[in-house]
Amino acid sequence: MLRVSLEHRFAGVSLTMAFEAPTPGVIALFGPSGAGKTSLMNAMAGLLRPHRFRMELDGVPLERRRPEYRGVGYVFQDGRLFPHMSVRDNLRYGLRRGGAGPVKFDDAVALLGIGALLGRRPRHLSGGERQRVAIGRALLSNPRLLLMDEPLSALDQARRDEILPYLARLRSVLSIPIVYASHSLDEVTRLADTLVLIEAGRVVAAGPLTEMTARVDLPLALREDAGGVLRGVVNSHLPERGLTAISCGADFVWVPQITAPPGTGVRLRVPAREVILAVESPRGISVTNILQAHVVAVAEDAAGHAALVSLELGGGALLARVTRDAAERLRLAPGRPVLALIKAMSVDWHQED
Amino acid sequence: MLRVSLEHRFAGVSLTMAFEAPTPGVIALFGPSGAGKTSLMNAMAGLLRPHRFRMELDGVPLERRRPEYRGVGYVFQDGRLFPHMSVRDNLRYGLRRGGAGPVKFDDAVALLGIGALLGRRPRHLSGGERQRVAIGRALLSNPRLLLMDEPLSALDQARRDEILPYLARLRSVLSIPIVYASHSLDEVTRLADTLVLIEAGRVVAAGPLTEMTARVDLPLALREDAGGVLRGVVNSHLPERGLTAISCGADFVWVPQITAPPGTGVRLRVPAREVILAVESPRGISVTNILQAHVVAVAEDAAGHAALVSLELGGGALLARVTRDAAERLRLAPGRPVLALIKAMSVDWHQED
Amino acid sequence: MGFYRTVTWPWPLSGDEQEAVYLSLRVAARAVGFGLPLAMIVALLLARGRFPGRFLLNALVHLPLMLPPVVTGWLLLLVFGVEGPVGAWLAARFGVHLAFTESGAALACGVMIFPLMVRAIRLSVEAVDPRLEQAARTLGAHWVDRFLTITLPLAGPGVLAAVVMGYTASLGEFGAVITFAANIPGQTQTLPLAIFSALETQGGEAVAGRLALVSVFLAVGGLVLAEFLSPRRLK
Amino acid sequence: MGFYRTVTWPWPLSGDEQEAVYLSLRVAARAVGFGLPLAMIVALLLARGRFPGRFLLNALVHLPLMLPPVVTGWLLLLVFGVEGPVGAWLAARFGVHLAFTESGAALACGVMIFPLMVRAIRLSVEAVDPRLEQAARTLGAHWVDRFLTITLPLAGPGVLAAVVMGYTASLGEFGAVITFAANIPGQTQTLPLAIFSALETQGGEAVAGRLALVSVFLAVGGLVLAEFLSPRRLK
Amino acid sequence: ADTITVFAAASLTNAMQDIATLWMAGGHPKVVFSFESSGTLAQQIAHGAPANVFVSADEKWMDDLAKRHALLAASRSDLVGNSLVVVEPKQGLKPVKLGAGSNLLAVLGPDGRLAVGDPAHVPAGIYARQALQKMGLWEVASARLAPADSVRAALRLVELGEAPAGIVYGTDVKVTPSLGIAGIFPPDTHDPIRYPVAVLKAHNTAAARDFVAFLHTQPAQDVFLHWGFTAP
Ligand SMILES: Nc1ncnc2c1ncn2[C@@H]1O[C@H](COP(=O)(O)OP(=O)(O)OP(=O)(O)O)[C@@H](O)[C@H]1O
Ligand SMILES: Nc1ncnc2c1ncn2[C@@H]1O[C@H](COP(=O)(O)OP(=O)(O)OP(=O)(O)O)[C@@H](O)[C@H]1O
Ligand SMILES: [Mg+2]
Ligand SMILES: [Mg+2]
Repeated sequence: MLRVSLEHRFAGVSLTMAFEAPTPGVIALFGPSGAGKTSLMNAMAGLLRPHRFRMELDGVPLERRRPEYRGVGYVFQDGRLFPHMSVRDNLRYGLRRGGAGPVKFDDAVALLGIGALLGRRPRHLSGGERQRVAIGRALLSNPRLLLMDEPLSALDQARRDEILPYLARLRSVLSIPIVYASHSLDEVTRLADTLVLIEAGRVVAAGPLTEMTARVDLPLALREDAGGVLRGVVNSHLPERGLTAISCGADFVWVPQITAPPGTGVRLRVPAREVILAVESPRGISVTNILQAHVVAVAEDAAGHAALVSLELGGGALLARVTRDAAERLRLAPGRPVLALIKAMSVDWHQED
Repeated sequence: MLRVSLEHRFAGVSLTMAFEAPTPGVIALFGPSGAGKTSLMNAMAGLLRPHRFRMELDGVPLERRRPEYRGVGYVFQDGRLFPHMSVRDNLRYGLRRGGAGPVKFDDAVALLGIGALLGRRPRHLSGGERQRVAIGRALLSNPRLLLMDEPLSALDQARRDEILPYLARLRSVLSIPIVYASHSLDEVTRLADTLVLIEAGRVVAAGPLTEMTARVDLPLALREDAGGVLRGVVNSHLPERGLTAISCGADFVWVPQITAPPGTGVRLRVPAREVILAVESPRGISVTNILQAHVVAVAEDAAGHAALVSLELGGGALLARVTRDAAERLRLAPGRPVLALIKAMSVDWHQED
Repeated sequence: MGFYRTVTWPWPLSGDEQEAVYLSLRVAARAVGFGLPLAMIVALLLARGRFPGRFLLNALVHLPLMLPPVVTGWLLLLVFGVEGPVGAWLAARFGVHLAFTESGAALACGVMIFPLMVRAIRLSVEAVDPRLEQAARTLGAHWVDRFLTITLPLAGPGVLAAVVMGYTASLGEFGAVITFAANIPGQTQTLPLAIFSALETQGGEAVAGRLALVSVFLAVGGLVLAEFLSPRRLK
Repeated sequence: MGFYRTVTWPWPLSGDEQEAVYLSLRVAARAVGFGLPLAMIVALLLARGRFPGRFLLNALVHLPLMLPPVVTGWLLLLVFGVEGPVGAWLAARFGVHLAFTESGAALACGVMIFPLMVRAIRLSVEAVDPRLEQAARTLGAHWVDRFLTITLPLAGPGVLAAVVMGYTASLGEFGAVITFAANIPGQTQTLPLAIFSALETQGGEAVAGRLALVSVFLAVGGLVLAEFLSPRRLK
Repeated sequence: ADTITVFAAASLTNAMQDIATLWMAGGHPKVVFSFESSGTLAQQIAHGAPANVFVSADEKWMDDLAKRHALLAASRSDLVGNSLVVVEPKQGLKPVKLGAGSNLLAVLGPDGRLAVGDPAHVPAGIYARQALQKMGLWEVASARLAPADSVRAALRLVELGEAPAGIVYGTDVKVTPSLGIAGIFPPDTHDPIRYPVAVLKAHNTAAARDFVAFLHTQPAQDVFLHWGFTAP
């Protein structure tokens, strides 16, 4: 369990935040620019000394330890590579001081794709290359807790997609808890176990990811990219149709064929805007998943043109966004049974561990 | 017209890039980390002197002018605010030197939401706040060409959504051409007129955005977030149903009601994965747009599980991604007429000017 | 050992001593005041410039540091004396005489502290991130503008250090001053010269100690001021 | 004017002159060598430390700059002379005599150049981005480690400047050395002292000029070396 | 250990070096010198400087050491004497009448200064002050002085044209070809200029005593004469 609480005032800005989250696991700090994510992380690393601060990791209070003895790895928002050292020496810096850990130098280098850069100085790197080195440096210091402040915002999608699963693996294989600040909902839903929503120096809500994403009462649901998360297990592959069946509780969800063997735990993310609701089963249509569900709650967006529908399925909860017009046509209301039509292509899947 | 060509070698990395693009307009440099975007921009600003370099804007060769007389505004990837000046003085720095321009101090401040920060020093700002100030500073220097190197990657979605239309407006109202580096396809498709795809120091393809996005032969089409772009005009609003009809050539596309008055030009982006294809018209379904189209080309992704379908509609070209299974079930092939089912919620719209 | 008991509290100062104090302050102010702008320019040239003769300039600036002050004073006489090339010209053209005058003392101090000031400023200028200067370029700032608005303010600690070192060193400058400007009470007898005179006089240790204490007070006053003005506090 | 014609090419040097050159180099090397580590520590304390007495330390370090060198030499005599508290203890305990020895000349030089070295290093240390030190902290580096691996290497230009200034200033140090170590050929007569002797000798200006030229050559050699080693080139 | 360290007033530099050469040519132990102002040397000796012999440019500093019991009392003697002169550039040399009704100040012109050793402590300056006082010129002249930190520095000011005239020792003018003596102060206008010598008690060696004795021999005295010194 990680428990953190903080009170601090900057000239003009005051921060009062507290949360707790199970460990190991990824705790996402999600909030807009200026919400206080970096300040919270600085406090956790011991670099900011707030007026009040408590921090307890698995029963061990850490707030009094000095940063160098706290064992908290930190990927800074602003990189902070050592300009006078080669990439190799930057990476080794933590390696030598943190003691040998489960992360190996060569593995980290290979994974982050920085093998060709080892001899260079940081100022000869591109923005994204720099950030990858910073991630490697923090990983190799063998921390008991890893803080990552928007580590991927300088990276392209391909590189992100490559690194994200590795971060997920860190969580489960190394059982290093990770606190992850981001304003990308996509990253957060792919990675987080616990979601801490921060706004203007306050924690708006905190809880397990799957619950938080299906709630229509949080500002999350109003975002363009809102979506629900299901947990499931790979059931079987149908190579001839290029599909894989995932069982989520009572339901099967079809996705384009994946490589994970049957039995693997996966996380499925279904964007709310891509969920189609129907009351009759359509035919001759490219949609592959037609799931039975019933409506839990309906809410309107601020403009009143879109309806947010919280759905209960056999194996979890999802969110759908439809036009108000459609909601009226289909007479959506709590308790109404509906069919959730989900393109196989709409389902993002990620291996859990 | 902006014409740029460059040849340069760094130790171990060689760059050979050339493109031309109509002006005014937004030219997006799109490519992965380390592709050469920043190097190209540095050369355009005069800060890097490549071995060979040509740059011509509207017939005026610029490559020989010194940076301070080139009139090129630059939002740097790494911020570079002046640490010894307040936010206000940072913003005014370019304002005083660039001469009075169409962008007003108060407007820029209001738009970027930095009014409360004017008295602060940059090191008391959060990462996102810093980037907003950097954008303001470059805008206010009244440049003839604006370079923006991943200006929004440190910003949250809400702030991005707020700033993007303003950047689009800059393009059309002020007719300042903008070169915009990004690895977010979303930003690029919302903003760009011309798309320059860069990879490993080479220009892979360049051309008008709408053409580039509908091609199945570019690496673009393989991305999760691939999607087609349609240009249209607001036709009419249906307040009682909360919808707006957009006419794109011969077609109408329904979107959740928008505020732009009839006659406004808009850009619609339809993600490939959200396009459903059907051969029969479905009923009792939340999908609002059912558009007639025919298949232009079909390609498979690398794994062979998804089919990329290039569609021709009455008013433009779209891309659809369906499972291979569905493509087979529906017997999709060039020339086949299909129905493209598109949720109103799936259509992102952006005002053109 | 007995000496320690003989040093007395320096106040009140005698008339001559007061005069030496005021003179020292005036001389230090002029040395620093006139030297600083020049030191800035030279520091900038050395830090950022790439021109032939750069190394020569560097060596020339260091000259007063590497020669015994007496030699510096003597070279000043050779150059700025009435028969020296510059001195003759100054005398003929403007009727200005430097030797034996307060201005001469200030010149000697200025030359002696010049390398210290240049080094301090140069170090700070070299520490300024050139990427910030690049940013200023794209905003239309030409080089003078950039220097005044970006480089110089960011090199603030160096400029402050230059002023502090120049001022304190001026208060201690002896050999070059006495050689070039002689030791004329009220005109060129700065504190160090008065201290030296006292020290060389039989039984003058106590007076020398008193005056040295005054000198220390003045310098420490300058340090306090500098500490107070230091950019770290302003930030 | 006639003087310029009388200065002759300094080579070959006479035996005494050679000895003065070697002695000067040895003294400068010892002054810089022993002074530098101490200057680093003091510079770090002044730049980053917040402790009572910090200001006093700062003032103390500046003392040799603000006093006439002769007074510094005289204070050294009072402290390190055979009758001085430290000098007496050193003599009784270790049989070490500093006053009027080569070691004493090195001590006098070291004390004189100390404020210059501290200032240069301090300036560079203050210019090191503390966020990099923070990053090193989170990677487990305690303060000595951090200082040696981050702060010091990044303050490289300052350390180099300290060495250059210390070395060149040592080659020019006069008042404190002659007062504390006397002017004994082969033992404490460094180049500046030899130059002084020449100047005091009737008709010795030409010799003084020659020796000053030697001094300049030595210092310029140091500058060349420093320029060559400067971090800018290494980057 | 046989080496003799001699602390001697700076104005003796040339003569002493010549004598040392002479001395060592006779197979005697090596002599090394430290030339400085007498005051500095005396203070260094008081602080334990390893000098065997001290030659001062005036009596006072020798008295000072005597009071501190630093001298081998019996060894103290007067070595040589010197004269005090007014020096001017040879070209356009204007002779100066020294004594009552002196035209010394007229030589300086309207704003020229008279270069002297610092009357506060430089022996030559102290003698100059005595002489000027005796001639009744001190009141006026004291405002027209250019006091230098040594008599050589004063001489150099005249040589470089900064001062039209100066008061220095006769020995100083001898070897400076561009300068000439414009007048010699009558011996009664100032204390006798004498250079006392003594062996120092703390470093009293036979060689040192021999060397002092040698200084009084005719060959040594001839060298002093050659450099312009007078008999004590
Ligand atoms: N040293 C400081 N002095 C004053 N205000 C500060 C300071 N540091 C941060 N703030 C303010 O505190 C708030 C939180 O800043 P913080 O950097 O924690 O935000 P963030 O959530 O990390 O934002 P971003 O996503 O933009 O990086 C901001 O409003 C910022 O302006
Ligand atoms: N000064 C330099 N010396 C050597 N190589 C360099 C230098 N600057 C850039 N490079 C290399 O050139 C390539 C292009 O770098 P550039 O910064 O232009 O990439 P980018 O497209 O902006 O990447 P990113 O999205 O990560 O910012 C990279 O491989 C980088 O390592
Ligand atoms: Mg932040
Ligand atoms: Mg880049």
